[in-house]
Amino acid sequence: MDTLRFLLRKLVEDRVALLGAVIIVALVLVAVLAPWMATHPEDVSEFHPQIRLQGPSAENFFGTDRMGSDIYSRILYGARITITIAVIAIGASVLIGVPIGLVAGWYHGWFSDALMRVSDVFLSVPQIVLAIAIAQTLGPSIENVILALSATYWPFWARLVYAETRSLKNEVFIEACIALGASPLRVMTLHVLPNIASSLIVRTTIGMGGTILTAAALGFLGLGPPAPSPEWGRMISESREFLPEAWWYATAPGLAIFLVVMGFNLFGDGLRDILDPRIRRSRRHDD
Amino acid sequence: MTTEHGPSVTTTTTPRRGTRALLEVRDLEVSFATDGGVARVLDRVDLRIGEGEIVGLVGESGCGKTTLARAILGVLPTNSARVGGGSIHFQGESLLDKEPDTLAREVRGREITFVPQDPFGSFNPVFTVGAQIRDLMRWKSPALRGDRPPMGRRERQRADHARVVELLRTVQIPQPEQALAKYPHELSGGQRQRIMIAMALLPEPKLIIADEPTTALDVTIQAQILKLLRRLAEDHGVAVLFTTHDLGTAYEICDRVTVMYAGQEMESATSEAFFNHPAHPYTRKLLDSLPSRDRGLRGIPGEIPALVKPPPGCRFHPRCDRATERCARERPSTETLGHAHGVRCFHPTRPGAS
Amino acid sequence: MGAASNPALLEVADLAKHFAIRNVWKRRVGWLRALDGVSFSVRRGEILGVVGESGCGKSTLGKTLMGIHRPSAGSIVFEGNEIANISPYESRSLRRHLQYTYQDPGASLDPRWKIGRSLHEPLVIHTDLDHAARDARVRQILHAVGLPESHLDLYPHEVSGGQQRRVGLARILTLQPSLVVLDEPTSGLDVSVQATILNLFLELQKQFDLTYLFISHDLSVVRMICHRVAVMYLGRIVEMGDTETVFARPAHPYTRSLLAAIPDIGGKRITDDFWLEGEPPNPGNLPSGCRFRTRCPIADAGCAGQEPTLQATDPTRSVACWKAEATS
Amino acid sequence: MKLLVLVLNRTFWFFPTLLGLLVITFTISHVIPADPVAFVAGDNATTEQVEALRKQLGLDQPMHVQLYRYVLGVAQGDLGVSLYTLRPIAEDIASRLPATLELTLFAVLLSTLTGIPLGVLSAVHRNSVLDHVLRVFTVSGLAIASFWLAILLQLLFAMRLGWTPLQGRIDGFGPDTVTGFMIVDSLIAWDLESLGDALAHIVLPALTLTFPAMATIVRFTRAGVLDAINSNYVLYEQAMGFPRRAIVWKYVLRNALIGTVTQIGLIFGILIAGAVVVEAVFDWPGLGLYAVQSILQSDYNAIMGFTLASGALFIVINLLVDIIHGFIDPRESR
Repeated sequence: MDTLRFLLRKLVEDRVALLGAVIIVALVLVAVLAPWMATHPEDVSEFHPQIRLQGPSAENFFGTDRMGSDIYSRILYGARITITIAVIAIGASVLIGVPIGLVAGWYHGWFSDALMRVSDVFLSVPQIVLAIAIAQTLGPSIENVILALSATYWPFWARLVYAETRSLKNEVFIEACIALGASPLRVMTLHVLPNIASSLIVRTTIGMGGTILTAAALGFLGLGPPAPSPEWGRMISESREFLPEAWWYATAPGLAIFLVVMGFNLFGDGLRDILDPRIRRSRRHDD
Repeated sequence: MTTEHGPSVTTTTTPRRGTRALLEVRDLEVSFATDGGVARVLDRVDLRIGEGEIVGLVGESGCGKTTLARAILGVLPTNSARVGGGSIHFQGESLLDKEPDTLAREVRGREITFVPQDPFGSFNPVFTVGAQIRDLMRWKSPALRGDRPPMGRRERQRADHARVVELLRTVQIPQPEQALAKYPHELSGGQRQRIMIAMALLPEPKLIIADEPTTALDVTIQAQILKLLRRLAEDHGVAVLFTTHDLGTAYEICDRVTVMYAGQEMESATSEAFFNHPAHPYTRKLLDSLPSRDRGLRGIPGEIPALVKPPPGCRFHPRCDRATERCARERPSTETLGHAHGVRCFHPTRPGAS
Repeated sequence: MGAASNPALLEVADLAKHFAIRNVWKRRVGWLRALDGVSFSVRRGEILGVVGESGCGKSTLGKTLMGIHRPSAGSIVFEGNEIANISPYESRSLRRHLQYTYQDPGASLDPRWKIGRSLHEPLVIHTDLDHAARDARVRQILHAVGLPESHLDLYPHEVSGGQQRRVGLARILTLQPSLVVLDEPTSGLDVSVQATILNLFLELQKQFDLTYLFISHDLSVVRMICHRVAVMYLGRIVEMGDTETVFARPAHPYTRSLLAAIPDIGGKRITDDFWLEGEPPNPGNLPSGCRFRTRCPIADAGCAGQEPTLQATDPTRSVACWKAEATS
Repeated sequence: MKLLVLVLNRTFWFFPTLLGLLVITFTISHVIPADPVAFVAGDNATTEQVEALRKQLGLDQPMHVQLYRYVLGVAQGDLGVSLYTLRPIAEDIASRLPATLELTLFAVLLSTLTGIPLGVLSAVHRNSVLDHVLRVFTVSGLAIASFWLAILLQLLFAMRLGWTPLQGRIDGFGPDTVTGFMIVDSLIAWDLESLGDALAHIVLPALTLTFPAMATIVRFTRAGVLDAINSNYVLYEQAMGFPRRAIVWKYVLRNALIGTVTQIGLIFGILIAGAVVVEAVFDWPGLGLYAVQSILQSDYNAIMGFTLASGALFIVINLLVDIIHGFIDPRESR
């Protein structure tokens, strides 16, 4: 409770991080309230070819697309897709990566080495490349994008937790717990995990931004949820044929992606400043 | 007195040189901005170093000795520290009035050099020792001084190199050429500190500021380094400001000792007077707290005050058993008790009294 | 010192800890003998000092005793039970009365746990006491080490260095240990605080019937409070005996140089007097025979052959030096 | 010597990692149930035709035999044939590699040459206007979708202003191929017209890629410099009166660069990832465009070949980074 209040106070002091937080909250609100906020909620699946490619107006705030659907309404519904993909994919990566990193970091031996080698193999390809391969094989759909992203992103958390656990193992207070006769499970869950939580939270927040970008890129390449899904990357891809005349078509979804990713990055940066200067001690080496 | 503090200190070296002031610090005030508020880390501090004199600046953690050393060098952290008043005169010139660039070019590394506390982190890890010494000589070679006959670059480099090798031998680096080719992490702590001392002597300075130079070292290595530092300072006629938290080390090499407490200097005297006839209650208690079979274990009750909200007046008064109301009100001015023995206390132990 | 007749609480025999030196291929290219055949016993009620410079293995000794390092050889018998080679978790019932305090007790506390919770933890691990019973015990110990109860709600970084040491002590005292390993318990403390903490050690020893293994590099402190002292050099004990004997008539040349290196206010200045040259050799590549011979002023060809073992020179002291007879 | 051992050690891990990657891509393409043969053969193919094609592609064999053949093939530089064109994938990739390399190297050069000095300046003048501007710049560099930035740049510079070509790598035939790098080849042939044309074509895609890469470099350099500035050796150098300029641009920078260099692998990851979409937008005939075309044609084999090739490229780059790191950091001893 104390920590939460401390966090909130620091957040209010750091304007930039606060801006990030506001953007994230806004994104969530938009996703939840999309049916009520949208001016043309039916346009997610309905077309009006007679008013296609209209510029921004009082009726269509961000103009209309090639099918005559209201871009503003589609952007709002797109937020749902973005949030779903990012939250589930990152959640799954964390759930897979954290235990693996913790176990590999705590124990020494061939099993730990093997776990880390496997994650190294995954990290040896740029994430989007592997995600493309997986998403392409599975076929375009939200579920498959989530699967592709989880499969490619878990090694990041495994690596992070592995490194943090290894360095925490050298910390005196962990050694003191071992000397006191605490069980490995006790040390890992009650001492190691809480002490790496802050860097985990920071990386996860920033990771959200990265995942959203990758998901959008998959959508742009046609590997995301199929048409007529209002996925932001797909909308930008559709707009290309109608440039430069229909400039609004690409602008709105691009700005949406930019704002959301920016929100997560700013918030993550702010969290880093707040959480990281924790009481870090110099490690003493054995005499 | 003498019975209480062991056998009398006999200084074989009578106060050498040291008659003319090389460095004079007066009423120096330095504040740091911290999370908790403004901390006045130096509160109207006086310090005097005579030519060729080894002066020990002694005090416990947080007493401001390192800040004073850095203030003299002009390398206080620029974003948090502020000099609030007072003066620093070196060879009669005010250092606080000099431009930062002039200070870096003409004083630091030339007239005043530095031996750091941490020989592990004070070498740049990614350059060889030789490369770092070459750079030092490029900017600070004594051959570059105005009063030396001009030399060609080649000629100067050759002379400098010879001087480097010779000095490294003097500080007992057995194979100087090989040591120069090494990276800092390939040398032991003792070797690194020896090279640091050589580097401090290379520019032929008037004053070396050695900030806890033996704290990171083992006792046998510390003994070697102290011995070396004292001999070299005497041979080269260079004055040394030696900060330490260890009264024993100060006893070993200092001609004079100044003791500080919580940002105020308390007492300043020749080693002989300081260890035999301490006048300030803090000095006496500090000496008493050294482990000794005769005295047993005597600590000083209480804790060192936080500098953000220090006690008014004499900062030691809350832990002092001689303190009166006046001590909490005003800071004592320096009272001279004997030959160059100054004490900042309303109730000092006067010579003769016991 | 009155403890001489007491039975041994801890018996250490031929204890060794060798760390593998590996190259980039992770292949072993040598051994770093941090601890190389150390034997001693600690009697109930005494304070045994272990002194030496960095790299002498005194910290490795403490950590091997605690089971943090697995010994490469030798035995550790505590209260009659062999505890070498059993992990601290598996042998926790045997080790409950053998506890360890860290050089920097602030760092030995989880920075995210309040002091109160950290003080409860040993009892949670070792006993079935409920919260109220634990709390009573914790408060009692807190009082004994001279800390206010309000400290239970503070985080470690919110208290001073001297107080952190008290917390560190309180944490292990909750388990009612018989032997406490104090690893560099005064390093980093100001002298004015040091004396207070040392007095606390002595008081607690009486109050809780403790035995101490006092590991320190500070010889003047060791001289003040230890009954017996063991001097270590590069992983071996080179001299061991009653503190008075060792300090008054050191027999090993290394002990003599250590004593000569301590500044002695009012005494002879080391800047006039100190004679030991050079630095310890690399512990991964030790000289043959006596490991001190490369720095020893009295070493001769004989010292390069066999390694000397501890031999009693008088009833209260033993020395590992070929030339001890000639010099003591 | 130490460095040599390091290089050997790193090289040693190259093959197991690549093999692991191979197994992963194979698993993705073969274990996941989808019948590429039916797709390739088309809807009106007879069962016999499908089976014949299956046999021709070796897909009738048991899984482990297929994996064995695949590995064997890759070891000989054979990535199989495209399901769409039936051309050898390895040849396709080899012919497109120079275009991607030229683009990414150009971007790396641009981003390091600008990013490092800017990172140093923003650390040295912390909290100045420059620092704040750069902070906004770096945060947006990492938040902007590269395909969107590419479209915006096209919209402005190619469509509205007409300063640069809209897409492609060169107009006309270009210089004779020697290295495969248009810019280098036109310099070799001293064909200034082609050179100008090549530069005009590369500038927009390179800028798109540079933006996030440069943001990363600025960030890491800034953090590294700040770390170094607060170190004891800088205090020592200041106390000994070393010139400020030398302290920053020689002593501090060298230390900060060690951190930045380790991030170059990461930066190449950003670039290769960016190249996929950016090449698609600018119709740049490299690996990325190849991948995107293969996606549209559902050419599984080609996508696997692309994955493997970019993985290998990425591993090689990280190997090089490690070696450079070994050179500039004398403490390296892992």
